[in-house]
Amino acid sequence: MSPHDLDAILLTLKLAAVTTAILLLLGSPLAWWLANTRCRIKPALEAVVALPLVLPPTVIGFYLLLAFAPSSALGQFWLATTGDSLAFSFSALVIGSVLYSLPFVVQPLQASFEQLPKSLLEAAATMGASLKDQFFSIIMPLSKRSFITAASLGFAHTVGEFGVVLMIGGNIPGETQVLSIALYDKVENLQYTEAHWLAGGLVVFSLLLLATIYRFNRPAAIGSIKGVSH
Amino acid sequence: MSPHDLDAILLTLKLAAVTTAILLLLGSPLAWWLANTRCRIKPALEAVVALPLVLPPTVIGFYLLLAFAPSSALGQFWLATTGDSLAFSFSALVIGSVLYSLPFVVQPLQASFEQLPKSLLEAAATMGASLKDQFFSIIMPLSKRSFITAASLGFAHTVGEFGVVLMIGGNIPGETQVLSIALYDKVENLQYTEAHWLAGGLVVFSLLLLATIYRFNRPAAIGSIKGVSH
Amino acid sequence: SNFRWAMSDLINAFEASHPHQLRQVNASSGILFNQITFGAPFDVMLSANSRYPQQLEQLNLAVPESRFTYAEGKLVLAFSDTMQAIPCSFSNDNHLPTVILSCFTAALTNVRQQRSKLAVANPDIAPYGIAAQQALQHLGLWDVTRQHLVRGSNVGQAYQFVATGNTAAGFVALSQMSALQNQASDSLAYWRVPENWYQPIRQQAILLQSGKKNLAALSFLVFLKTGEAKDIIERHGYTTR
Amino acid sequence: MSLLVSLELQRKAFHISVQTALDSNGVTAIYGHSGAGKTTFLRWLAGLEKNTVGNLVFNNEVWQDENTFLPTQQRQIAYVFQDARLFPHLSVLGNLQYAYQRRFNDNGPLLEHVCEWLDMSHLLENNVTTLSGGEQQRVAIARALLSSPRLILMDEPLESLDQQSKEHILQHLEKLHQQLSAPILYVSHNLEEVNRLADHLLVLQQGKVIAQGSMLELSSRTDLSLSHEDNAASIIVATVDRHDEHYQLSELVVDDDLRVFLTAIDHDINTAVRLRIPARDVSITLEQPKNSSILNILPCVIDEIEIQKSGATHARVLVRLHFANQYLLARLTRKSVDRLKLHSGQKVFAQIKTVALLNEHRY
Amino acid sequence: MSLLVSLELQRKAFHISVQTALDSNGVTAIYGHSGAGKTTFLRWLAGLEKNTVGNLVFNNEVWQDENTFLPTQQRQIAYVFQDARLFPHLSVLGNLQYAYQRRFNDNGPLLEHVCEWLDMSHLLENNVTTLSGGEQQRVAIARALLSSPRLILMDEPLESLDQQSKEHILQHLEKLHQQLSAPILYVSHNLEEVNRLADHLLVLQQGKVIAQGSMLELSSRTDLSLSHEDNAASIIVATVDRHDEHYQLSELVVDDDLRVFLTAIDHDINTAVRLRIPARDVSITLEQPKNSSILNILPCVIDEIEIQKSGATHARVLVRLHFANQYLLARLTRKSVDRLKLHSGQKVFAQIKTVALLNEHRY
Ligand SMILES: Nc1ncnc2c1ncn2[C@@H]1O[C@H](COP(=O)(O)OP(=O)(O)OP(=O)(O)O)[C@@H](O)[C@H]1O
Ligand SMILES: Nc1ncnc2c1ncn2[C@@H]1O[C@H](COP(=O)(O)OP(=O)(O)OP(=O)(O)O)[C@@H](O)[C@H]1O
Ligand code: MOO
Ligand SMILES: [Mg+2]
Ligand SMILES: [Mg+2]
Repeated sequence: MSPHDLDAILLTLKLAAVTTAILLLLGSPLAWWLANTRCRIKPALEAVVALPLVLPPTVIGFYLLLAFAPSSALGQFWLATTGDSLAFSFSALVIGSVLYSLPFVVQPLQASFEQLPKSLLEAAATMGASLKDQFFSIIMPLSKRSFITAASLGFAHTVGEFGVVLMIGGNIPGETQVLSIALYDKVENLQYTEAHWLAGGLVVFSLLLLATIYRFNRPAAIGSIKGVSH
Repeated sequence: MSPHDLDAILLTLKLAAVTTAILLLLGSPLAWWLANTRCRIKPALEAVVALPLVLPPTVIGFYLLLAFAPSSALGQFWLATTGDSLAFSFSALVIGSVLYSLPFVVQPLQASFEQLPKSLLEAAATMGASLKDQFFSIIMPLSKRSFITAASLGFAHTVGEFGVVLMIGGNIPGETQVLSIALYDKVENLQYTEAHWLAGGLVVFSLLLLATIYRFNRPAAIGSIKGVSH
Repeated sequence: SNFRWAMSDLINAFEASHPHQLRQVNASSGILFNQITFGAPFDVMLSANSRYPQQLEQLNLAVPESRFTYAEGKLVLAFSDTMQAIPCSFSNDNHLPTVILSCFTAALTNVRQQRSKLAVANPDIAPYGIAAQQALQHLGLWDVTRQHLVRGSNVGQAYQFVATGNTAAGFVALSQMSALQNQASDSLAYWRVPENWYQPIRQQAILLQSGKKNLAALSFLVFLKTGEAKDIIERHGYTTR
Repeated sequence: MSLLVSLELQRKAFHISVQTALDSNGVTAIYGHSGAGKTTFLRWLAGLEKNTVGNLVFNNEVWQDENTFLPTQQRQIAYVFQDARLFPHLSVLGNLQYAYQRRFNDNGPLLEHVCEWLDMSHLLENNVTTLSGGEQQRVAIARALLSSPRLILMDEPLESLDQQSKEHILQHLEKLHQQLSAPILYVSHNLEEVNRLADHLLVLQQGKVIAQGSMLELSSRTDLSLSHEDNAASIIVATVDRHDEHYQLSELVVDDDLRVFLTAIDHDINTAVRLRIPARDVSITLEQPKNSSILNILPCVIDEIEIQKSGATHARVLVRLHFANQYLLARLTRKSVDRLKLHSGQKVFAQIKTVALLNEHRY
Repeated sequence: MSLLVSLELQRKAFHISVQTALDSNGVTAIYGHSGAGKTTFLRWLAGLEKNTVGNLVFNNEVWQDENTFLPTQQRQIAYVFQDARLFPHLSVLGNLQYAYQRRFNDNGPLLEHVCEWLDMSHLLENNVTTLSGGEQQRVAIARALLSSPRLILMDEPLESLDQQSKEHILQHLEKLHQQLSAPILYVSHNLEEVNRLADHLLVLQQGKVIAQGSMLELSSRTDLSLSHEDNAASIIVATVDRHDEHYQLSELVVDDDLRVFLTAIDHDINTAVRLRIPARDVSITLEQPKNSSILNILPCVIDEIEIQKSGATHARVLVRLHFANQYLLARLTRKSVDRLKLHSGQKVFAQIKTVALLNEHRY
């Protein structure tokens, strides 16, 4: 494994971690709101959230490329605020990944929130728990399984992201060359043996990581209640 | 829009529909089993299911390419059975998409199944409902939201698939040239206007479709029970 | 992206004799072009054709007059292990054009009869794809092979299709064959396509606006024109003129 | 029915160990304090408790032994859970139909009938999630009965109902029970309900059977904690002798010569019925009272006087009276026992308020 | 407390309309049949029912009017739900701490005390999903009390408990209630429980208030359906006069000259207490009985004889007796009324079985 490969792996993990963190922060309240609102615009908003699912990543990437360009409003704003150009930067990858993986975090959370027994929230409210308190003390632990699903879908989808990064990344080693691109590069480079090793390592690592997550993630036992009653 | 584009759209929809159908058929029992088993190998199996999430699509595509080759066991079996080579066929795309989208269907379903009140299944069992009967009469309707999430994630992820198809598709118009590839070609070919139209159409269509799904998909009201009790 | 192997050697040679560090970014020419138009921080572009550099010039994204052909690519027809029998053999030096023509025709017919496919780079976008199309047209086989074509998004993919045995044969770049030989892995059988069957694949380099003041970029372009560089390029299966 | 039971079950600190044979076709009440293991036992009978060691044979059909475990859905039982467990995605009617469409045979009651006597015809279209507690419970009972089971398990089914609905449902349950001829295992800690409904009784305490037998027999035993409950009662058997239309009373004969009156019952003359006489409704006089509103005054002999030990009830004494072959329990103050100088063998009169008599179903 | 209530609420076919002012610091029972709207009313008080039109003012603090809607979590109440609603991801202790950590003030009971008197110290580490029905209910009560609320709402909290635990909890609830000084609204359809616990009563029928007032007053009214229930009782006020250590009895004086005995109570001499006298435990004699085990025999005057109309209860008659300023209800057979030729104004003796008297908390 070359130092470039190591760079790519670290960069990918960093990208996925940052993206997942942002997604959870943004996605949880959004999912909660979507699960509970009776607002008219809800279906529209749900559709917008789901959009990245349907659009080919290259399309998303292409439009992001347009949006990030130094001549665009966003690009100029970014340049003015940070002094750096947005295009082909790590920040650009983060923005792209967040957009691209949003539905993978929001949808499982929303589904879980909608299945959550509201009666328990009512009970918590009578004990003085504010909405925020209810979120952390009841909703989070009861949706643990879905949070883990959401986080791992979001993380994994970012690790595996290819089309968007291909378009907006620029494949710059150490800055925007993530693992999926590096692997693609190896294959294109006809370095099949190296590709096998890298991919094999990724598989083994992922399997171990995932198995560990799932091992320690027994679901909260809402379902198995003997008699919720009386 | 050229006839090729229309072909690509239709092909994409067909691929996504077939893939989603297969995924639901395979994924529901798998998810149910995973949600309920206490088997030792469960975490391992969960990790395997989650693997396509973590692997870049191009890697998956590359290995599929190896697996589909006429010299491989699968390739030979396919050639012997159907008389056609597997690679670059619609079937190959379906196999690839099913593998690639599997976690998107299995994970939301599993999360939902684990949140399902087992007490209702016990009640159904006392009324003579077999496991299959329970599945269709209780589990399915109560997990409706998650089935829709799973199906739309699976469908959408297939529509948006790019890396895998790029590797195993061969870009054959009418057979393996799906929308994401066609769009990519347009962008590479600097046909921006056409790309905008196609992408714009896709966005509008998707938004309308999604909004309609979400509009008619109000969740089953497990949560809002007033008093499940006594 | 067919030039990547030559590029690595060029950079090594360049860095050995110059006090500069270079970073190589590989992608298909079309992607690179798009990225440059949207502000990618690149200084020099080495394209696999002349079209993208010309456009960059027109768009004022590149330094006028800096464009030049650094290499001319060569097309080959490569065969995979699954190609059941290659009907004849020849060497480009000592056979008559008619013999070569009939060999190609026989080989391509054989691919069709095997119900296998023929891999090419996408003629709509990739320079080697255009060349492959021209070669097929020259053979008069374009129309009959069309439904047997598998189109990779670039010549690298076309090569993968052949190398993995998913197509019996494919039009790829000579540079890929020599790269593989360098790696000492299983090499594929291939025939060079006579150069008069397709338009020269002029691979052009150009200095981008952002590289205007970059000494490394400027000196690399100068280096590309040296004999040392040309030797390296030719070793990788290109001609330089 | 015959139900042969042998169960060992361990749940953390809690252990159930039950060996018994239940062989009645009537209602068997399972009585015990909170946490005694009633629900767990019932769940095990239904096949809902895994990881148990035991044998269970219902009417010669093996439901569980070392090799066999008949899954719940094949046991052809009905279960009214302590929580209602209505299906939230179905309407009230949908819930009923769910059971009805899967019924085990056609001997059971019709959907309309069950709706009618459980007073829920007006609720059929409702969403079950909006039902009141009592309504939910009624739907759960209806649903269980509609599957025409071979064995009915009921876990405190009437808790959240008011007295009137309870009464109403109990009456119909008695009738239905005869029609279905499915035995009922009925968990309750309401002694009055148990007395009223059950033919047999199984008393659980900390996972063990501490008493078992016919209701009649158990209810007059003073050595069981049962008789020290606030609601303790004795049960006597009597024969219907005469109906008094005018006063809406029935006159019954106990042991050939003693007569008791109770609110009109619709049993035929000469049928034997069981009467429940709460111990606290029985008082004793030494002389036959005159001009008293109490109609039922039975000459008895004092059989046993049990001074109670526990602090709070120290003021009271349980007295077992004996007339012919039957027993009556009376709860008196210790002061009265002393004042009247009551002692075993003494002849006294037991005064029982007519209205305190409860009629019983077939015996 | 003062609670000003004006509510209009429509749920499909069901309509609640309540206008009332509750101004007691004690326990107000909300009584009514299944589906009367008790739960819905309680939920509205807690702020859990949306889409209502109404005004709600608690101790001069507006909880709801046209412009205001104070969210549940700011009302500082406690709610014991009809279903337990324990948090499945927390242990028993976790559930208790959840409430305790969020308590509204420090006047409430300590965690250990509540655990002790609800008899759940041995359950603290348990998973709530494995608790028995009664255990769940106890945990739910404990959890509600631990938040030291300003107002306690309880929806049939004692249904799944056995008599003994019920008794035990009621006693502590009475004590705690004095300590917390938070008013309690208590839904129940158990008349005995209501009589026992409540100072005030609100009777709901199909979403309307059909009676409201002090328990004392309402319980002697024969025009309410209340007095026709099986468990109907009158409530009288008496003063503790003497404690009889030996017999564990207390002697009370009613209206200066009449004496009643009951099982020892621990109230001080001269405190006024309420006594509950179930109508069915009262019998009438024309002469003073002698040598009877019944200790309580009160000379009374017949005030009113109410012949009941409904078929099933046609055998019985409700008689209101009157002594000094207080009323007693007696349920007799019509036959006895005729036989003894009972009529208004007649002087009779009411026999009350001592043991049937229930002591009441502070009045
Ligand atoms: N899985 C378990 N783990 C630990 N304790 C358990 C488990 N299941 C039951 N128990 C305990 O076993 C005892 C008996 O429970 P069960 O539900 O059978 O009681 P019950 O007689 O039905 O009581 P109730 O009348 O209150 O419903 C309880 O103390 C309960 O906490
Ligand atoms: N959202 C709703 N939609 C339709 N009907 C409703 C709704 N909410 C309540 N009801 C009806 O209102 C009536 C009163 O319900 P509520 O739960 O208040 O009764 P309750 O007095 O608590 O009865 P119980 O003693 O059985 O618990 C019931 O008949 C119920 O079906
Ligand atoms: O420019 Mo390439 O190497 O054919 O894509
Ligand atoms: Mg129980
Ligand atoms: Mg209610």
